[in-house]
Amino acid sequence: MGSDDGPPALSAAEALSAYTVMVQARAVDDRLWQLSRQGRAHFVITSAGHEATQVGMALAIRAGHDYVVPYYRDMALVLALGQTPRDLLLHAMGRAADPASGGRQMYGHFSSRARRIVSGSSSVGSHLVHAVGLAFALRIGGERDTAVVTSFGEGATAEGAWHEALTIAGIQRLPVVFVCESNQYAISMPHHAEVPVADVALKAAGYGMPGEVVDGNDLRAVALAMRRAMARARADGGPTLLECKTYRLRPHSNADDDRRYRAAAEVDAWRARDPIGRFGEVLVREYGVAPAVLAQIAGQARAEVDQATLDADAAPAPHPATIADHVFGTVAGAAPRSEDQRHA
Amino acid sequence: MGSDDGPPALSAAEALSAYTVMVQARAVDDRLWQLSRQGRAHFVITSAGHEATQVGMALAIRAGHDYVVPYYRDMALVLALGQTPRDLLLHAMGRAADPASGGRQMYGHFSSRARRIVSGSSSVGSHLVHAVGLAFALRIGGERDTAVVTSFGEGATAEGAWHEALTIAGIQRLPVVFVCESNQYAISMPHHAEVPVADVALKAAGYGMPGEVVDGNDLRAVALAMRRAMARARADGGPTLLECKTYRLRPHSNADDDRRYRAAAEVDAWRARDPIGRFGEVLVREYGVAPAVLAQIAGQARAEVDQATLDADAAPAPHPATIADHVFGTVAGAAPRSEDQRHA
Amino acid sequence: MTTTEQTLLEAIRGAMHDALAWDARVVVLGEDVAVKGGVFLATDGLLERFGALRVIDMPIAEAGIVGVAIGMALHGLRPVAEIQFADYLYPAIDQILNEAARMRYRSNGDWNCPLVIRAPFGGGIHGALYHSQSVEALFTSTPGLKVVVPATPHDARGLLLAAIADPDPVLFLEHKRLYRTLRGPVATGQGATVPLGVAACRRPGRDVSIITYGAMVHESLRAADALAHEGVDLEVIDLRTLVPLDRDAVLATVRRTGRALIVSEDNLTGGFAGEIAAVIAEHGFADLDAPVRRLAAPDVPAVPFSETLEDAFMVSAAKIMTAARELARY
Amino acid sequence: MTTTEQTLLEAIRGAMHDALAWDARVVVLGEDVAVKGGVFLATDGLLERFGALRVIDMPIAEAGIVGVAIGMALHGLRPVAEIQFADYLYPAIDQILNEAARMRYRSNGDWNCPLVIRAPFGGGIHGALYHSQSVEALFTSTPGLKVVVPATPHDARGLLLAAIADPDPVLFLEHKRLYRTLRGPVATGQGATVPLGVAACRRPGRDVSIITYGAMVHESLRAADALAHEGVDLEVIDLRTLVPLDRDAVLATVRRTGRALIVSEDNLTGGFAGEIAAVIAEHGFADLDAPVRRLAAPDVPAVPFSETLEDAFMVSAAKIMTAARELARY
Ligand SMILES: Cc1ncc(C[n+]2csc(CCOP(=O)(O)OP(=O)(O)O)c2C)c(N)n1
Ligand SMILES: Cc1ncc(C[n+]2csc(CCOP(=O)(O)OP(=O)(O)O)c2C)c(N)n1
Ligand SMILES: [Mg+2]
Ligand SMILES: [Mg+2]
Repeated sequence: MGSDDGPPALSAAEALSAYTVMVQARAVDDRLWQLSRQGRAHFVITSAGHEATQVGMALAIRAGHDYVVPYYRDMALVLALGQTPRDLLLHAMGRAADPASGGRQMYGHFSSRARRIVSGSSSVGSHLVHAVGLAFALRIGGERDTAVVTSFGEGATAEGAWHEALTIAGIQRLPVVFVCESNQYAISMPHHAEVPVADVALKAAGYGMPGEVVDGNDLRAVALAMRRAMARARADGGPTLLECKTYRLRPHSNADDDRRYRAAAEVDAWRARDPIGRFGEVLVREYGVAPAVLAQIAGQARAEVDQATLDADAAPAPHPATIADHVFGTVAGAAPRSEDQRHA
Repeated sequence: MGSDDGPPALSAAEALSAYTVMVQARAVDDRLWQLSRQGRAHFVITSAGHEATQVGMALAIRAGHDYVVPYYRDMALVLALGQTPRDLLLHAMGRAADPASGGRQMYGHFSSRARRIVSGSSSVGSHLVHAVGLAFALRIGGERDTAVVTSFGEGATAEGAWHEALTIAGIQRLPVVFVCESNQYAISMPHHAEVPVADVALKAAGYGMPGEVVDGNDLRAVALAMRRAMARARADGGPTLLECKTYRLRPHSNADDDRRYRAAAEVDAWRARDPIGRFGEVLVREYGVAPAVLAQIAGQARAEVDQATLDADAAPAPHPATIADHVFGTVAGAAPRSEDQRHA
Repeated sequence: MTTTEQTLLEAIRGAMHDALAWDARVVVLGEDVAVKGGVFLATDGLLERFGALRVIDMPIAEAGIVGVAIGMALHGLRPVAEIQFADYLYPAIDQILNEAARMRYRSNGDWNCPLVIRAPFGGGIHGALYHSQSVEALFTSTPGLKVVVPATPHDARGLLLAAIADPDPVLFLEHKRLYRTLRGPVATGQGATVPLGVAACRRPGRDVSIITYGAMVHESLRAADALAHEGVDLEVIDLRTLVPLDRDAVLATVRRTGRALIVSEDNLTGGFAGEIAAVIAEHGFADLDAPVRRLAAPDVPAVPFSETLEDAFMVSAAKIMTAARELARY
Repeated sequence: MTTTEQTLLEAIRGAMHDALAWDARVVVLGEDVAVKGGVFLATDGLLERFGALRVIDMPIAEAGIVGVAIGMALHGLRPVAEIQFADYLYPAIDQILNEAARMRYRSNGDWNCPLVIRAPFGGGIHGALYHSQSVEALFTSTPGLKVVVPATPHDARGLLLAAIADPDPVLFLEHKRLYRTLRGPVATGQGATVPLGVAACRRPGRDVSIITYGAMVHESLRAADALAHEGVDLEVIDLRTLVPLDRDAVLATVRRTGRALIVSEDNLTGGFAGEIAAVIAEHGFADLDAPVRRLAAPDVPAVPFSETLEDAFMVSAAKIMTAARELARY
């Protein structure tokens, strides 16, 4: 159901636009690795291979309405939610105009209050509790028909904070969809060294919520499962744990050498199942899209990324004098104090 | 199997000695509440109601051989492992001779290195990881045929550290038996506000280990389930999660007023199922023990506790000059340093 | 504005009650806070008055409690989370310091975390190692978090209301020994907040400045009364807020007396008393007629249970008198 | 005893290698430490040499890693746990401070916890808020835990071996910027440990004492070399161990120069520099010819990413020169 062999679950427009975002995401990822090799980006963390999972998720999210609490690998997700390649390049290069953090966080820490994309730290697993709190707040505020989505790797499911988030969501039956981007590795460690069971989805049973395994390289399967889970959440039917099985096609980050811990043959086998190529074939076969259209989309993505790179390169770095901005907000009615913020 | 209606699973000697410990534990508990009302014990935390669970556990533990990592409610357990009423009263009164802590910890923090009973903090759920580390050490050291037991309330299963302990034990298939003394409440909060599923045992599925619900007020049922789990652990068959359903018959501690959150009728209903009375009936009915013997056991327990109270009362408090002892150990080969330990 | 006599506990409960009543964004959450009304009854009656959506019993998951409060705050609520004892803040430290304190900065001001974390702390109540700790030193080194320690019922109410109104995370440490033993006048009414970051002079004096906070304010005042008979005149400064620290008040008192005794219930090494001493050493050097002195608990891992050991641990009026007398004579 | 040239990273790896080889009780555990050999390759090759029972890949569960190490230590092993970045020590703080540091004391000496927790810390490597933190201030206020910060390859090896041999928990903070950039002679051999709690004078000088640790030792030495041309003679003290603090060495250098500049990579308020300043203010008052001065990072929540902001954050030789020059002139 909803897999590559099932009936088309997406309209042609949805399918084409999803494909476009996937291609765009890969083009941004390609560029970042290039910039890293050139010493122009200090930190790169890949989303290559996760595009079907992330863009599939976005197909069930109403951007700016539902809250999204992502993790560092979710570049394709935030693109699908409306961030632009330029936003991402500004972020990667640490520019003042970086919309995620004004150049304060390293790449992969996506954020936009306007889009309800929540700022995260780098601490694995620490953000799910925020998703649960947002869902609680929606209930308290009586904001109906809205859900919260949060994502993480399978390695993160070992963290204590992960457990506390699912426990609270389960007890309170809150409108949260927990999406595991289950990519077989946590940096170097294979699934069996990170997770005591074959499927992360099996963990759902301990939290009183449904758990489901999805082919994370199948855009439509992800979209359908996500829509079911989001519908349940919006209808006050409680949380869901979705495990999207996928694969990270590149090293963990630019600091990683994945040849130390996995065989080239394994990576190659997954490359053959690249979610973008796979969905491209679906477009041609089932939606009757001409291969030339796909080539055009790829070309346009590259051009956009080129322009974004130029823009980001030319954008100014944050001014050193702003270093102590936004430590605290302004207290209403308080007189400004002379306490010096800078001592260095 | 092994329940009140099954075949006798314990020898007569085992059964009688188990009963004796249960009675002794209740007598100590009674005394502690009395001392608390008299202002002679600052802190009391009850084990009343948990005796069958705890003494049943002990029937599967080889004292001083298997490690035990208990929690604050495990007084009957440590009695069964060889602690004496005098030890417990010295502990409750904070005497220098308190074997658990030399008067440093409040009552309920049992410990004895000689007996392989591990010192705990008051932080709920923080001790299970130590049990896992001990089990790991046994494997590394090649100490076979030895297992680790750790216990906790159902409320503790919400803690992150609880999850991390079970995750690591599950991944490594370590010889640990996790025993939940599932007593329906965490201080004031009923099971459904603490645990997202009906049975804590259901959580085992997420950790790749068997989970089992046991009637925690049935000494033999607990002993049998524990023996199965310990046998599995000792044979390198991996960890087990055992949930012993029971009830705390008194307030959480002397600082608690349980009338604020539970009905007297509920407490009374459980009082009727008191594990000690219930096992006493088994002794009479199945083991042919004369009721007078039970009365004698009770009398002897009271006498022992009286003597223990006198002893503890007369025992000296820790000397103030010892306050800075045991902050650090002695470094082999290091010259003593003049660094002052006391500044007050 | 009316004034009533309240215990510290009543003042805190009243502040939460009124905040819930006045501001629909305020919610209270924690272990045992709803049905039971809190293990110290600090939230007693709030569930009945405001309902289960705003007074929330949470499972035993401190990181979860603070993390959920962060999520609520991100949506614009004003959560007041209780951690049952300050000793159990540790499992939530990642959420408090890495998440709440750093949220505004890391998002360049796009997000903020207006939440309050209340926790009873402090010793002298036979609570032993894990129900007696002074934990403030763990929280005063991360800019982005404010740390408040009220010493009077009036301040407890006023500072808690200010903390709830504050746009940033505030750790609010309540000395549990004072909950019921301390009574005093409390100004109620919506305007009666006490601003964060402003110390109070509890007793003017000429000879030695005592700089302290929490329960030690009262030990210090007792010592001051007793020493007055010996002709030693102590000034007692109650910091009220540790972060932001009222450096001006600290330096001003040293300027007046030339002698500073910092009194802390925490153990000495690495404690917040060191920060105060450092500020004086750096910026009040020329005013000092004697070395700065810290009076703190001995450097042991935590407060032991038995009365003999607990007494040896706790800083008391008597110990303050000895230290202040010595300093006055320097 | 032979001496070889090694980087800081090689010295640390070598110490673990040799400890594993010499003592069957030693085990190494952490995330990615076995198959990958650590994200910085600090444990590279150890799995191959010592096997999967002694070099253990652990899931992403910091409280679990430290807690398991505690359990191992209770049984008599000597675990060396790696936390991948010091920024991720937070989820393990309850285990480190409430459990490991308090185990010996709470059991009246019956149990002890001989374990080492290694963690890369520090900024200047474009690691941003969560890969650059200086976290020592969170760990220096709880007696029962030792805190070590080596500044040279020789010390890294010697202190790590001493930490592994120590009967109590030790937090071992390694400055990641020095891992590969710093080379130096290292005495190998089983006896070449460096005792915990003893500072080193890296450069004798007459005018100003710089008291520091970690990467700031090298910035300070650079500043000292440069200032020598201006006729300002700096003494540089490398604390090496923060707990226990070598108070004697701190007070002795102040006695020699009369001027103390404490240099810290951490932000100012609440940092460990305050403790050092306080000790000097209390016990070295009579020796001071000028106020104690702390040079630290600005009070912001953590190190920002972009180079402009990171440079503004980091204390550098240039900033040390300015501060030392001013202090020398006082
Ligand atoms: C609390 C914490 N511990 C460790 C790390 C270091 N770290 C960063 S990513 C990562 C692996 C995460 O694996 P997984 O959750 O499976 O996500 P993936 O990267 O595979 O998408 C680790 C260990 C961290 N960032 N935070
Ligand atoms: C980390 C932590 N949080 C909170 C507490 C306060 N506390 C002590 S016992 C308790 C309830 C524990 O309930 P449960 O685990 O079910 O065990 P029970 O007491 O019912 O046997 C709580 C919340 C604590 N000791 N430690
Ligand atoms: Mg992964
Ligand atoms: Mg319970």
